[in-house]
Amino acid sequence: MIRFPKPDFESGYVLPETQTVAARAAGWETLDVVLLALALAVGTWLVLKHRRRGGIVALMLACLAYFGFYREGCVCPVGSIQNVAQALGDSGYGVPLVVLLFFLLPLLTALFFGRTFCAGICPLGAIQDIVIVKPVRLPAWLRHALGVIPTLYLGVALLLAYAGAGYLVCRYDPFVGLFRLSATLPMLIFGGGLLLLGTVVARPYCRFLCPYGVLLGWASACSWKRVTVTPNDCVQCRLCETACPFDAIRVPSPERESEARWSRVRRMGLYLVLLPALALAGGWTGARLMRELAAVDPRVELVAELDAEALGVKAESGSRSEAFRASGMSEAAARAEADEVKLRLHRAGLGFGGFIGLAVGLQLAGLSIGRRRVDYEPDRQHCLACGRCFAYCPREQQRRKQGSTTEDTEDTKGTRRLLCNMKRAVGTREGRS
Amino acid sequence: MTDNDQKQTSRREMLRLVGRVGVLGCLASLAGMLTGRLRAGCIEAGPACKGCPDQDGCDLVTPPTVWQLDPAKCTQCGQCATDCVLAQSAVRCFHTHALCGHCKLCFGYFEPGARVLSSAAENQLCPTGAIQRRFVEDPYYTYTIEKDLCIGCAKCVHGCGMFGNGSLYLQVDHELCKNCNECSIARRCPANAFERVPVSEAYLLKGQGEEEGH
Amino acid sequence: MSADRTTSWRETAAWMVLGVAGVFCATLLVLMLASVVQMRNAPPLDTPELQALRELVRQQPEREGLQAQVQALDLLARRAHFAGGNALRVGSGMLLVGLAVLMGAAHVLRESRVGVHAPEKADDAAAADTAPASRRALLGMLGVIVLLALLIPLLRNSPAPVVPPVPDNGAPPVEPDGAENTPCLWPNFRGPGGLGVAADGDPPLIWDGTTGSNILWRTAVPRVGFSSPIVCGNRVFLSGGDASLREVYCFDADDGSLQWRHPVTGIEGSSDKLPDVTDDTGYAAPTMAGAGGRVFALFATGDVVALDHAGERLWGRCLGLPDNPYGHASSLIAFEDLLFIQIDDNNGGRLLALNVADGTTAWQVKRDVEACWSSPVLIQTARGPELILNGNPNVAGYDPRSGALRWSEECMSGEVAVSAAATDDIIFIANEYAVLVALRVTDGPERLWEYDEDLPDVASPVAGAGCLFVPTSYGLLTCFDAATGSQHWSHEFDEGFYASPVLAAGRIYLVDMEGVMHVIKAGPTFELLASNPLGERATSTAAFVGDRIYIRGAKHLVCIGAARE
Amino acid sequence: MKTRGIWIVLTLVAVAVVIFLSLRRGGPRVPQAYLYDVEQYREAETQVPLPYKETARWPLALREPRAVAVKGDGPVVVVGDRVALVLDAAGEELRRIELADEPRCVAVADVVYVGFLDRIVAYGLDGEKQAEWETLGEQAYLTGLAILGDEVFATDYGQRVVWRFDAEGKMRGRIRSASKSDGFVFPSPTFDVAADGDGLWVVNSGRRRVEQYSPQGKRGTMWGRSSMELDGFSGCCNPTHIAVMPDGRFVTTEKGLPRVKVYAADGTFAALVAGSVQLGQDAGLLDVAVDAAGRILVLDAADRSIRIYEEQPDDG
Repeated sequence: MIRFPKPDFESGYVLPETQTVAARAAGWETLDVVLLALALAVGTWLVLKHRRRGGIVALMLACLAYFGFYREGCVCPVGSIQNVAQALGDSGYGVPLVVLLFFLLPLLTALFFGRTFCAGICPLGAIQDIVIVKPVRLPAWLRHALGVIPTLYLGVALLLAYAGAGYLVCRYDPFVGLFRLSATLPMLIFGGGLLLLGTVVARPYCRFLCPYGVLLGWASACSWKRVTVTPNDCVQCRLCETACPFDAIRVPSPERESEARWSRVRRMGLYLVLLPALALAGGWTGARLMRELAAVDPRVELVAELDAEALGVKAESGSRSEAFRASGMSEAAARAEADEVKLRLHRAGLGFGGFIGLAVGLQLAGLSIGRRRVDYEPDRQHCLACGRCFAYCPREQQRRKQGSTTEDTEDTKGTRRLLCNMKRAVGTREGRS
Repeated sequence: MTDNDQKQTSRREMLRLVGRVGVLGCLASLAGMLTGRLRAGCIEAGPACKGCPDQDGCDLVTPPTVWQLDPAKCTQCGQCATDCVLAQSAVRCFHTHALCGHCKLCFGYFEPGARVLSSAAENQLCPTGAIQRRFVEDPYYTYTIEKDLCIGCAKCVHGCGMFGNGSLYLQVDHELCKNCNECSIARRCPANAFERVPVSEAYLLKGQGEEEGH
Repeated sequence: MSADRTTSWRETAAWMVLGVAGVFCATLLVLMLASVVQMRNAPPLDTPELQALRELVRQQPEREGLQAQVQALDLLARRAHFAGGNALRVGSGMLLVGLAVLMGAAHVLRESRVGVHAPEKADDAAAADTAPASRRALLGMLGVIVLLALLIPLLRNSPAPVVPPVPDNGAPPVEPDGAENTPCLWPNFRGPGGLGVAADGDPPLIWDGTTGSNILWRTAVPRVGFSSPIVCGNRVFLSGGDASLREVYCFDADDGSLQWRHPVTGIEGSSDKLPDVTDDTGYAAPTMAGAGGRVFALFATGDVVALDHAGERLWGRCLGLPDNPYGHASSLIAFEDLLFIQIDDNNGGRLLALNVADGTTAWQVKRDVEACWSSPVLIQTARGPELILNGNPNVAGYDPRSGALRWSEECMSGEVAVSAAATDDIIFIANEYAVLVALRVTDGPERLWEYDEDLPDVASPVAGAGCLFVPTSYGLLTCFDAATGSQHWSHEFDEGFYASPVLAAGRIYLVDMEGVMHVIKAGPTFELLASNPLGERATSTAAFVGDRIYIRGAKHLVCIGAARE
Repeated sequence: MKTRGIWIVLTLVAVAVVIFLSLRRGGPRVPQAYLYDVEQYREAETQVPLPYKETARWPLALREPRAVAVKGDGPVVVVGDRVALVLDAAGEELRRIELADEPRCVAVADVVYVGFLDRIVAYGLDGEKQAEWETLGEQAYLTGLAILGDEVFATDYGQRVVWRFDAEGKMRGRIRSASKSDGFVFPSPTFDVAADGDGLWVVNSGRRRVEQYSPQGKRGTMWGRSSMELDGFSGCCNPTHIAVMPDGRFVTTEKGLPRVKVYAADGTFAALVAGSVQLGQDAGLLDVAVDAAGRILVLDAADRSIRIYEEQPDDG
């Protein structure tokens, strides 16, 4: 049954079909996953076995070109956390397998081999990595303070996705606009600003914003294998001390302790006693924060608009309330839905805030433990496995020399320079003592 | 001293092992939960189930999906033209000719109140002149959309839907759409007309066999 | 030696490239930003000139040359739109290449400097000393987050949600259709539907107007009136007036400050002749009504005005001077987009429905009744909402949308001033010298029970909790079983009642003429919970919104509520 | 030196955040040029007097009411949802006739003629099925019925003809346009017919006019002009329905800008009965009938009701 019979054309006019261009075929998505897995494998090999920055840079540029500029940023593991969270909260939403794999693969890699994904595969990391010009060292206190932000961001983003209120991380992805050569002005300023900042503060998004980095960091903290500065044993030459632009190399603990043991223990005890209070404060803050943030949900937005209209504030054309009235849905149902979202976020915020409070409390307590460290080693959680420190280590230079021919390559040139430096450094130290 | 160090090291290794197993368990149960639910049947009304009458035909995992907008829900607010992350919106006007009345006076083409039915700028509705009007035979005309010019503002959709048969409507054109994880138009769409559809049925074209009531 | 020379040559080249690329990128960036800002602020397709010209063509289609101008401008605009987009695309590509070159040069420069800086002087203490600072920083960060959570509501500067938008799941069945769209929680005389039942909230039990205990504010009302307050959002509206002027007042519900007063003057068709009114009816006896961001007021002169919440008049109209022995007293009630006015005077009665948008008459029905002073109430029945009008001699139900008379029952007599009470589809109606009768209205009026002693003549009854409470002007309050009409209890108070009782939070609130509000448990056994003096006489029905009571005394508008600690 | 750098960096971040937040405010606005605007025509409706008032509204217990007809001062018949409702003059339901299929149009004299997609079925006012007429073919799509004398006329949108039947359902002939270049055009299914002493009045909606035909199919006068103004027919295909008043005037309804209007017997605009303010902006097709007392019955499918309009001098 055709509702509109064809006009009685006599000239033999044939109705044209509506032309559509097919979406990118599903096969391509499979290719994305395969390439991701391949890149992770190659990256891991480069970082743990090959140990050369050059290879990592090559991989990074390749991934930036493919995942960044060619695939234009979607879907990326950073965003995938929200799909997973939404699937947990909304039984009507299914995560496509591709997205699930994008979420899992880098995490699994981190769990066994460290943050290879950050080192050379993530396009967001890569674009920041290539703009590092003159990294400054940030003081530890600042790193600790800013380090809370990603966890917070992760929590907020996950909760909003869980409640179905949208994908915050994707919305405020600063670099995806650069990959597409098309961004709104605010996002352009945000992304450009981060890159500008990134010339002196290395990878600011990765370290102080990226929510997926938090998960990778946790996984990496208990990884099976990991990046080391030196291929075998540390000679304590201190040459690698300034090698890391991300301040992720931990130096050996001093011989004598700056603080008496009992006072440290006492303070740790105090923080442990304070834990419940911190968790409570966190919970209260989280609940409050999430209730406010519920305003970004379209359903809550609609009710806010209806309320505003009831107070006599005219909504502009094309508003949610206008479309809502056209849909004929009952206002009570809309309100119930919005209340449900708010309640859900409120409850989830309570739990998550408590968790943050707990985590920060534990970190505070942990800062009171004097952990003994004898060698220079990368921080398990924060090392991005970029491989910059390798070339600074004299033992590494030795290893490479033994393995390579006598050709005067860039590497050996660097080694010569470094060994010379090392001698100088050791000389000053001896001279002082 | 060394003995103490070793003890400490092994203790930490142990802790790490526990942590590793814990994280692994978390990830495995997460993956199991998300795929297991799909395996158990269909998630209700999810993209996996689109187009199959019963649950038997469902895929075991959710197929890749793309964004599309449901013309039945669209209110022609005009935001598709401004809210896309792309400078040129991926939403464009589509035309189902089988629904078209082939009017001489087309309200998707002419300004309401146009006095002369000519293609002069002052008579045309489309801000970019993206609609082509051609004479077929008395009294019928045909209208086609120049895709490259269309900005997806839905002005013509509004006119055609209000006075005519609604043969003009908006669709996400997958030639342009980047398939963002979160579609920025979908987020602001006042009518919640955007949804994810399986990549195999990427368009919701009007007039596909069904008879609509009016 | 040779290595050094190479290095310096590379360095020089890198510096040059860096400089050129830097200047190139900076220039491009500035140009592109300017273009983006311009496209954003003035989209070429949306130039005001083009819009104005198109409008001109529409108005003066015959004018020569206009069309050509539009066409030329339109072409320019389209070109600018598409060219702008293309330029930005090309520009960003070029910028990207420029940045790549810039970064390449910067890296070459950095490479050439690697190794120049030796590790810094060792200060072993520094490593250990970071812990306390980090601890402080972490705690500081926590503080910042908590502060942020506290500040966010302020930063969002949204209008404070003054209207608690919560008709709970158990919204009262008497609430008329469309009430959920209105922000007015006490929209008219005797609250939602005009039935004297407060939807929710827990008003205080005890206060004392003479000492100020649990009195939130008390504001003088400029002109007298027997009308009751209505509450929309965080505003309380009242009407007042005397022979010289009739006014509408708006008070802030939170602090009682008088927000504005609107003199009802200059209404077309309103004559200078004033009606004959008695002192205990006055010029402002009808209570106002509020709906959809508007409030409406009617006066004994027959003038009706619609105002917005800011006090601007939307329309005003004179319905003609009512010919009424005491003065017009029937209150307003609004439903959907109609405002209902019952004018039963010596000329016979009529029921008017005015469009709230412009005050035009949507429909009007004639009523064959004597003069009366009762107010319409709105109930929900199986066949939709129904407007119940008490009159002499008929009680009648109307379809509020069309004005069609659904039923009518002859049972009243005397000077009818009492309005109906209702539970579901049973209405209770009474008047002195007539009868108290319970009518089931769905299947034609069916008399359920009757009672003919101790009848009210000013205050209206209220139904709820399975009971019907009937006050009289000589101080007797009687409680009946709503279903059977059997009398549960009866209690004589010292003073009589002109104000109507309100059922709120399972209690009956009833103020006597001396301003003492009695709180009685709403149930089949009599239990006087409290008697609270207002400090002045009171004859108007109070408004109950949330946990507060707004009541008009002889001179003041008073807000009763639990004082905040 | 080092700390100063950090503070510079922090300031940079803060400035970036502030700029970002300040730009976020407001969100993108849709340019005026992208919005479809017919407000001035709606505005025009409010500038004219409305001599007809809606005196009653009869709610219908139908999900999708399709058509309405009235027999002089007698019963009103509404069809939709596979049922025909017979109402009295006050809107009370007298009878409910179950139908086998989805009805499209209706006419009533002593018999109720219900038009389905491709055929007409006659029922008695008592609800008894009297006759089922022959199908009009696969292409048929009936949209309107009218009774003239003892003959029944049906408009067929699918085949662009008006069918002529005798009371028994025997086809007597068909009315089709004389020439294609000046004939019937129906971009959408809006093809209605009404009858009075002068013959048939057929809506040629694609040309925005009403044409008079003799029962034999000879075209007589025609009236109506295409215009967005109040006195003309707006849109691509209006009017959608027509009815003739006892005094020979016409009532027409329009979609797009929903309007019910009265035209004088010579086709000049007489009055606006109701416009989009009264009917709502999203009213669909509005069938219309007029009873012997001159009451206008408008079937408002969106509101699922019949609106009764009566001429009232003035309410003072």
